[in-house]
Amino acid sequence: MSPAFLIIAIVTLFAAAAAMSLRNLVHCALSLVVALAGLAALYLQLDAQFVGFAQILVYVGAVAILIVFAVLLTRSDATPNQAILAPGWIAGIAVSAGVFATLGWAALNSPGLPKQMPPAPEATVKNIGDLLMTRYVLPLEVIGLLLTAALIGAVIIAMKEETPKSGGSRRESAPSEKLERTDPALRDCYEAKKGGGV
Amino acid sequence: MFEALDQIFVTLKHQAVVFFPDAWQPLVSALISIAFIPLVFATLFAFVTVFERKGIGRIQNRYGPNRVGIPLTKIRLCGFGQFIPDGIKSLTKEDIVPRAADQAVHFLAPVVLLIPVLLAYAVLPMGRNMTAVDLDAGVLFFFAVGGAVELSVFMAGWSSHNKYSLLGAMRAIAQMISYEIPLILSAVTVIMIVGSLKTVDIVAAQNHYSFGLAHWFVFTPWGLAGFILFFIASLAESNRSPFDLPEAESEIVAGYYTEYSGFKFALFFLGEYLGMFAINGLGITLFLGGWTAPFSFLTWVPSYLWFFAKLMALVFTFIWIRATLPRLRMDQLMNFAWKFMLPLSLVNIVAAGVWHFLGAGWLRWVVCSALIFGSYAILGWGLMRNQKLGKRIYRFAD
Amino acid sequence: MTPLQGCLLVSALLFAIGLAGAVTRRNAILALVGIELMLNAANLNFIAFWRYGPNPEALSGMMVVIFSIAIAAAEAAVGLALIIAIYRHYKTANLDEMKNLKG
Amino acid sequence: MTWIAQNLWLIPVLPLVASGVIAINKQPQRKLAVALSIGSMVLAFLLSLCAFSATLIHHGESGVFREVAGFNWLQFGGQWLQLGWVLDPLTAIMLVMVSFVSLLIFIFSVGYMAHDENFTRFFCFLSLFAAAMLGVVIANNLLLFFVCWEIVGLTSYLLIGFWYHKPSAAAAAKKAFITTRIGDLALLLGMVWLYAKAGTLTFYDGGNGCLEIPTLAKAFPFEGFGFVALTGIALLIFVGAMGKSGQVPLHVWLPDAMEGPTPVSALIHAATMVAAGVFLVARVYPLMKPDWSALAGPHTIVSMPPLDATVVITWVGAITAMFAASIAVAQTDIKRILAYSTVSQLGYMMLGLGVGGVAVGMFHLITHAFFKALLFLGSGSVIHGCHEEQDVRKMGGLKKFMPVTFATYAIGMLALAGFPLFFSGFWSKDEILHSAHNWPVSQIPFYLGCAGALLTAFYMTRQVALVFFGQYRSRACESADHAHSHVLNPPSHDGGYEPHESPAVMTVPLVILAVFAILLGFVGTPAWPWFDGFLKGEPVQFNFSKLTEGGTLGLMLASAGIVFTGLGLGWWLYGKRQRKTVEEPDVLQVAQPAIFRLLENKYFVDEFYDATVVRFNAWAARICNFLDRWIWGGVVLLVTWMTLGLSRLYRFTDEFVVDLGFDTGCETLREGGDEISKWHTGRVQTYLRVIGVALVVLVLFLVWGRKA
Repeated sequence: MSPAFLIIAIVTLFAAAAAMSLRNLVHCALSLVVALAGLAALYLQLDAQFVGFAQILVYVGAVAILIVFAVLLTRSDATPNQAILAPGWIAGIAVSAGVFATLGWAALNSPGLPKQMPPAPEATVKNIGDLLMTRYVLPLEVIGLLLTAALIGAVIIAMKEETPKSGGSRRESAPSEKLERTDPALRDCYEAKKGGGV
Repeated sequence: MFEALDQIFVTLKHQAVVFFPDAWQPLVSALISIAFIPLVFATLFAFVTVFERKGIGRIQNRYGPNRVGIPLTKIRLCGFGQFIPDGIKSLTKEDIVPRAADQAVHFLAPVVLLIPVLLAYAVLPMGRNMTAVDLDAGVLFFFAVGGAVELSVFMAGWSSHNKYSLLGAMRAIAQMISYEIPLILSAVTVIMIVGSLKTVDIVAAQNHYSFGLAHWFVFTPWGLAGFILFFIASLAESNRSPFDLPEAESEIVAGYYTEYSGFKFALFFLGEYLGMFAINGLGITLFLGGWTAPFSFLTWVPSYLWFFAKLMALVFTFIWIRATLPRLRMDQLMNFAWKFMLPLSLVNIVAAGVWHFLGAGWLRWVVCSALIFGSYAILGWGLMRNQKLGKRIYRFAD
Repeated sequence: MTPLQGCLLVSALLFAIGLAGAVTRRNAILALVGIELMLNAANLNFIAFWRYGPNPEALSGMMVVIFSIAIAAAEAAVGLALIIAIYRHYKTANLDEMKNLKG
Repeated sequence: MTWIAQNLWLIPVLPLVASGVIAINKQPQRKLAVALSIGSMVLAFLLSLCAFSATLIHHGESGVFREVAGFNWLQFGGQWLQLGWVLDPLTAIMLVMVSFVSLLIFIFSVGYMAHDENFTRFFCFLSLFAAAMLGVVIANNLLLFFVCWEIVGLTSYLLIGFWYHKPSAAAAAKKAFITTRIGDLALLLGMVWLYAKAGTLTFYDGGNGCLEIPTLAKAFPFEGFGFVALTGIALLIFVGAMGKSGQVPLHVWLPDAMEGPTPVSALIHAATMVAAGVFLVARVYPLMKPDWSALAGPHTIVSMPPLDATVVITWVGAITAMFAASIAVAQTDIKRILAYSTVSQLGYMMLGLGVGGVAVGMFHLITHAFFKALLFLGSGSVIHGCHEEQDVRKMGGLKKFMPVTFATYAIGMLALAGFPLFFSGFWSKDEILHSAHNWPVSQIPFYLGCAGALLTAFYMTRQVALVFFGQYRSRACESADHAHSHVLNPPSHDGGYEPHESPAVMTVPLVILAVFAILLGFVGTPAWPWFDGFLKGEPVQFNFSKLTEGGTLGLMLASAGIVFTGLGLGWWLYGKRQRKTVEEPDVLQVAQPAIFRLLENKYFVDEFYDATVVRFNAWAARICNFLDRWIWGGVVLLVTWMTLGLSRLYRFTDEFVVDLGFDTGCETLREGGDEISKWHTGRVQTYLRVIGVALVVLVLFLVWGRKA
């Protein structure tokens, strides 16, 4: 339990809690970014360099942007003045508390967990690439297929049903509309990043 | 003697480090090399601002700044002292924050912009043995931290509660994300060929000569195509013209930093330019052989000079383009990214693979060139035929 | 408490937070965010077990994380697309108003 | 095996392809149709010439030159049914005749049908007919023969009824079809019987053919009265031939068939198809007149050969010849006269086959084909010139209007009448009479033939006199007011409705045919019986003394006398004093009203058939109708009612027994579903909570399971 680990963990957890509890959705998204960045830092702590950077690239660079766009597209970026909690939220809190209790309890009293840290393994990008191309090649292909399907599906779902308005209103329009036009593009980019990164 | 000149900064750093106790030495060396980056590039930024103004003035056949030299003296330096009053002005101006703005985010935005940009320099090899941190996944790291820029742009645009800011931010994000794909995909070709994400390895792979000419990747078909794609994409990534829609003065006042002034604005400005330098540095590392000399008989010139020479050349090209090309329209921008550059970069990856597996010989040159130019011709023909990038249509308010 | 257990605790807490958010908040996007958090908690578990596990050379945990990141990407894309489509249709993004699908 | 014998099949296939292509083309493409059909016929004609020359080359060496080719068609039981074609003198001569006459008549039709809007259909049918006819000619297998034979019948039906908007044409087509059906049925029976006996239908198959001695000897052993079956088969096949070539009593369809366009009458109902019956008899002659001694084998002595089919053939032929000729005397329709003369000439051919063998009958067939085609085309030209007028009483004096037609027609008429020495008809007919005279069985056919010859000369003279001499009796023929004649004949530019000479495309074939009608006779003179030798495969040499020896000369003189008598009589009655008006009664009618009426009404054969066959047929049909309507219909109705009742029963049980149970069951299920669906709130987060609880429970369970 190095102090660095403690600090990072605490920051991450607080950011996550904030992401789940703030009123303004954009603040939530930003603090989610902080939490994810913290997780990436944790991965680096655990000598998983590639995964850490991939985490930043994907989550900070794309998922966060995606969420932010979704927030703007659903017109919910203003601080809501009605209740932010769904009815029956107490039960939810209770359930999640129970889940945490069971998980933590299991983590603490499960015997046979290795006590000390083994030497850092050789986890260079080259090894990862070799493994991806040899042993995990089938999952890789499947993932590629999945991403393609998700890309097409996302585009189809989010496509506007009615034809976009033509004329000057198309050039200088309300942000949401412009975003809706560029919206599928985001998903695309995000998928291609995965392809390029791995 | 030339080796000494080449390694002078490295040796100086060692001299400085040895004064510290051994436990601290790695930390100190890292700190030193990190501390130098902002210093060097901030001065470069200061110089380039003036350089750009003068260059554009030259191209537009007018005087750039040509008065200010060293203060309190008569030395003019043809106006290259201009950045000093500019800096003073921007540091002393009042810092205005709109009442409706989201204070915290509005304050954080420039910081969030600047930090990743500075981080990105950590993996750039600016000379022989002059890489701050030689990460195993260096290029990935570069792109990862580059991704944070979009976030800061969004923060700036959203937090200042100004529709122009929001428009600019959205434009910028859409544009950056769209052009990040050709950027990364064209970099992937190099990574494929070199077989490593380490920037140092990439430079080393280009650091040998035949017939006196360096083996830069830009001298291969796929490398040339990749470099051109990378260059265009980097133009868009750093929001330079003709891709400067995010801060299109004539359309949206100043884009996402409409509501920024004074020091924060200066930070944004700095961030923009540093980002431009960084991405050009990456382009140099990937395609233009990093700090290596183009010709074997020029290897005696110190490596960092080569790096900065190439950097300045690219920056000048940026300025030149800015002074030359008109601004695109949003749909043209998107079409260009998704329908032209993305397919071409994918084809380019295939071409690189072909290059790799055909082995040495004249055949791979033919095949690669045929592949790239054929796809280029087909794409261009198809897009031009149905007028996707056709000439501007004037619409009137209705 | 060993470092592994620390990691596990952190991930458990992260998971719980994500679950709580997904269960309690009204906004669909935040539910999605919570799910992302849970996924990341799971990833953290994988990494931790890979790091402290018997043979880290297999890199299995890392691979799983890489794939799960990819899947999370797809999941986020499609999920947000769904939310946007629903918003277009119902003009709301509140989960407790989307309850037409019931017996 | 010669190349031509290998590829003999091309000859019928070419017109077949032509007709197919024409059939799938659009109606107005006349040029294409003409080009295709005539081109294919030209090719077929050239190929036929190749075949003929091949036979000529091999002529005179070691018996009859004969080459067969075949292929397995379909297999039933253990054996293959083989189709094939044969090339021998008979085939060759028929090929040349058929293709040549067809070619000429095609060319003629181009002019004759020029105004018809179904031009292309006409040529499609014609080509199809030519294909089938050529197939009949080359067939080496009774089955293939029969198939082509039926197609020929079909095309004849189609072409007789070509102007189906005329009720008479439709009726005639039907009549022809049904009448020939009777004969074809007999032929089919004979074929089946032959197959049952001999086990093959191939004519010549190197000793295994059904016409060759070994097979016959095996199939019809002389002991055990095999010859009875043989004669029966032969007679059945002959009935088929009777149907096709209009022998009494199946001749009734042939005169009515003249309703079709004149080229059709010329081609099908004079030259080729009706001759197919004769050709059939000639083809299967070994069955008709078996070589008993060869059948019996070397060591059985045939003391007295049994009667064979040729006797019947002879009698039928002789009667037909006389009978039809007598009818032709009293007809007024130019084409009907020719039709009856065709019938009688066919009778002559049969007579010749019966008494004299293949060569005699075939020789008359060939010559007759040419001059009868010539006559028909001439009549067509006349009809064309007189604006669709067919009544000889309304014509007259045409020789100044259409000289070419007159000249050629006169040649044809003389050939038919058998004018001595210079016309082919004389030689062929004379040969027939000669061999009839030498017939051992009876002399009556000979006398019948002579009477027929006399009548032939007489009625032909009558026709020519009425048509070409005197003056034109039908000025501005208002009678040409049929619906189509206006369409077909716009008023010709040379002033009103004057008869006019036909265009060259029609007259040139006439001339060619006329030439052949003259020349063809000389290949079969008694002095140089080349035709006979050619068919028998024996070398012939010129021997003038043949003319004088063995009563030949006397017989020639006799027949010449008969011919002159007929001509003179005809000229005396009709030529010398021409009739003035159309309505004026016929000379014979004045002289012998009763007989004339009998003849005019064709011995009331049609009425007789109407009274017997047709009525019986109608009555049987009525019986069948009654049976179908009441007996079988009743049974079906009964079954229907039973089914209905049964289904009613089922329905009842369904509604009131089965459904009740299901309804209650479904009801309870639905209520249960309602109860359970209350858990289904539609709120995602509720489900998520439940999942969380489930997770907790799972973990606890695992822990306890580990503990326990």
